[in-house]
Amino acid sequence: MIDIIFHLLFLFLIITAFFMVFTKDLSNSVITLPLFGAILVIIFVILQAPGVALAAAIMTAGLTTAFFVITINKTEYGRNE
Amino acid sequence: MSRLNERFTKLYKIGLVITFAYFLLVLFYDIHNLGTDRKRYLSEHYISQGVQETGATNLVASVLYDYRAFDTLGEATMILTAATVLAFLVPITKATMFGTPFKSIVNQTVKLIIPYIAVLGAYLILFGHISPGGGFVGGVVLSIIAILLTLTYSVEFSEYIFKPDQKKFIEDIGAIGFVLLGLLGIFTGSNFLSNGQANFGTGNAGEVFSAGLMPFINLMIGLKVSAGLAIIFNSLIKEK
Amino acid sequence: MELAVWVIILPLLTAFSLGISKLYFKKIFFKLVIGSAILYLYLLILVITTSYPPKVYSIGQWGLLGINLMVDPLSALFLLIIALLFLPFIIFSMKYTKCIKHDYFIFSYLMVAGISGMVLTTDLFNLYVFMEVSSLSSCALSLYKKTDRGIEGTFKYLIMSTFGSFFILLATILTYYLTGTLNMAEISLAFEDTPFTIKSTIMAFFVFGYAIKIGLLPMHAWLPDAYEDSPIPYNVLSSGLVMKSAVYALIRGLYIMFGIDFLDESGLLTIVVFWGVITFITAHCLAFQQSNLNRLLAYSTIAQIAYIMIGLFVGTEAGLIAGSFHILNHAIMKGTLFFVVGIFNYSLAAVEIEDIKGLGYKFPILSFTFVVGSLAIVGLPPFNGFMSKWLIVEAALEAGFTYAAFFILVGTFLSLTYYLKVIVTLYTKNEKPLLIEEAGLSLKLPTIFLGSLCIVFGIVPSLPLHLITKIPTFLLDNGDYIRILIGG
Amino acid sequence: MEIAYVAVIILFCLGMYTIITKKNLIKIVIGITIVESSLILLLMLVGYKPGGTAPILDKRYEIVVDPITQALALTTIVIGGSVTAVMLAMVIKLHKRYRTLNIDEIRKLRG
Repeated sequence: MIDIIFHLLFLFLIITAFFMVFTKDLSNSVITLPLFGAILVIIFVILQAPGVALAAAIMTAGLTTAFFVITINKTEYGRNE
Repeated sequence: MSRLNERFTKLYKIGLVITFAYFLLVLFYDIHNLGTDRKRYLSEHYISQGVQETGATNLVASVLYDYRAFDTLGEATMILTAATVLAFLVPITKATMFGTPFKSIVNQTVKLIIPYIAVLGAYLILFGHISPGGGFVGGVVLSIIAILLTLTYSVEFSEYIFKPDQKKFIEDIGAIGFVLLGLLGIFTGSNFLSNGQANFGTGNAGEVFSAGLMPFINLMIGLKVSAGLAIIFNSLIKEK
Repeated sequence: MELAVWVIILPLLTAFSLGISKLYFKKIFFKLVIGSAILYLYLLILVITTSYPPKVYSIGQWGLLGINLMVDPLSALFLLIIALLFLPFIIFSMKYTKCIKHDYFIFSYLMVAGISGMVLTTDLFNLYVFMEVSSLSSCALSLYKKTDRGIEGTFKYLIMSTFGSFFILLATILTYYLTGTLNMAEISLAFEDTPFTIKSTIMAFFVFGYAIKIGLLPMHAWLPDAYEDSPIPYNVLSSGLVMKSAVYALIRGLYIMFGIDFLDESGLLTIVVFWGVITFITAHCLAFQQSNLNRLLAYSTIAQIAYIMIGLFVGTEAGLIAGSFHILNHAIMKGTLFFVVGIFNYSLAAVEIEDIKGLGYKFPILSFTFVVGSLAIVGLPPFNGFMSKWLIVEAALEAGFTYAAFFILVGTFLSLTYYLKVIVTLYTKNEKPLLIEEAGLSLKLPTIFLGSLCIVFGIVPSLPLHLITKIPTFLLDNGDYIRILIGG
Repeated sequence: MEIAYVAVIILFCLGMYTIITKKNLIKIVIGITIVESSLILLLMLVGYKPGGTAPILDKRYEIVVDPITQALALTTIVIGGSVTAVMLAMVIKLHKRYRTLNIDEIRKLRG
């Protein structure tokens, strides 16, 4: 049973990554980043790595997304051309 | 003409990436079925004698803060460099962030949540060598308090509560504290950053004050990372 | 031997205490910077002199379980370069940087700590961590002026160096997967029985990752942009140390982990020599069309590092000695050139070559140092550049790379042309009055010190050579390096 | 287990493709985050032993997962996080100066 979940998770991971790269709208790809991070965290938990799952949950899925949202806000907010 | 040129460079790059992907696939395939007799003596040693030598039940913390503490020193300077770069890049005239006036509900909940986040962060830092977590993760959790203040109230309010000078001071104190703890090993006669080998009283494995200097190193790194990431977040918000 | 750790801890402690002195003790800033620079110089000299029978210093007394530091003659050479370049850099940038000074010196001390960490460690992942520290702080320094072009060039520099670090990290993870350890000596022992294809692929990842950081041919576009609008004293350290630390990490990684016979057998030596030849030919041609002084010197750095790669990858003992000697000489020569350009920039904001027309008569000593530096870097007889270039040509001929030797001579004439272009504009008459801000002694002293070093090492090459001739003993046959590291 | 290595390869090459071909600055930084996550995933796979338990030895376990790769992964995550923060700060500065996020236009405006 765990193998099916494992394969589905990796499939979903790859789909999210492709979606993140090939969407036209920038905010779509930035919003998908925490989803990508969350799936990664689940995979780390299955691979028996709690410390890394915690760190990845906070750093890649949490803070880096906050930095991306700020950058998007500052660049699109100020776009006036 | 540039349309064709544009298409050609795009195809050339796609081809480059696909050949590299095939190349990696072959490499991983070779490595994977080669790996029957993988030599793992270093991790076997850490697993078998890790708890006795360093006194920390969380082997990841014992590797991070005792066996390979020098990596952690390098990594702590990484966060300090990133925080100093971002604090240095902030222009004099600060930019105001999206000024969505939150209702009082959000303000109240933030006021209620903050003590719990502080307790969680302190738990993660102090129990770093027993349960998963440790200096870095606990520090980031603690920095979420300053980030929540900046988001819900405003940068000025958050700067009023945690003054930038205080945050910078805590960060430098954390960094110097970490190096001084390392130097403690030298002063007591053994090498730099020596914790398990220099009989700092590893105590019995399960308790909080058990792995020699590790709780203090965790504390120092926690302070440093929390102040550093608060500085990073605030200067990114003030960035114009 | 425990001084080796202080070489890394002292700059870190100074950087952190500078951070605190910025807040509360503003008065002690000047004394702190100069005092720790001098203490650091003294410490480096101590470590270099006691470096010959290399001893191992294990961090945390864990022996082979933890991370070990080792001062090998090659790392002693790099510590010598740090010693020669860092104090002039500090004195020069005391006066040069007009705006905020605290952050500038925090970044420079962190960069030097990163580089000395890279140079001393024998652990693969620790090398990666300290390389990241030194590249992030050198990016911080390179965007210090916050000009538009500066930030754009630094952004490209950071993207390319992170891209290179990913390949190095991939190779480190795969070596750990194959060998189970991260200590270079144990890796080379455990690499004996890995099949040829896997070993050469991992070597290819290392070479590709470091080639991006060194700026070999296809990946050199980011280097001139990063040098264009960055503070000139940083360019001295960057071309003298940051690029060379990538060369050091490549040499240390390849010669120790894979061994010279595997490099030869896998044909890497001929590939890198050919790669170096193409790089310095294109670099010289591109340098010829430059009008900006910084970009011209940046292209010349790419070419000189290509010479170093040829020297180091010829594979013979003479080649290693020649390459290492050229590392030292290039650091000094490029240092003088950048310092003189820095003084011209400081006194009359000269950026293009036309701006320094006729300065030969207003700054007689400085222009003479510039001429000395450029003739040395071209490789004319009385100066140190000639000594090391001649040794490289000799080693290339001896090892059978005749085309490399021939192209080095062609390259010498190419570089002569564009340096002559600068010297000629320096000494052509210029009528219009120039408002000149007098450059103080603290700017002139480092330049003259490095310029005189050019001449001294040219006339008396045995001074640095007695340290450099010990280098191949630990690189060519990595046996005794491993014996010391494992035995230690 | 093989799909994990295949996923690492696909993510690594996808991130590399984004860095090379994409014109938007923020997409390039997203590509770097993808490559970095794939390397951390590779680190976890290298250290995984089937049937192993997490490296918290409060009781005796027979198979324990390799703690070294988890320590390296923690270091890589923090390094990647701080480098991404610096890159994004530069992206904001570049956008403010050149009013665009397209890397070709920036090169043209650079003069």
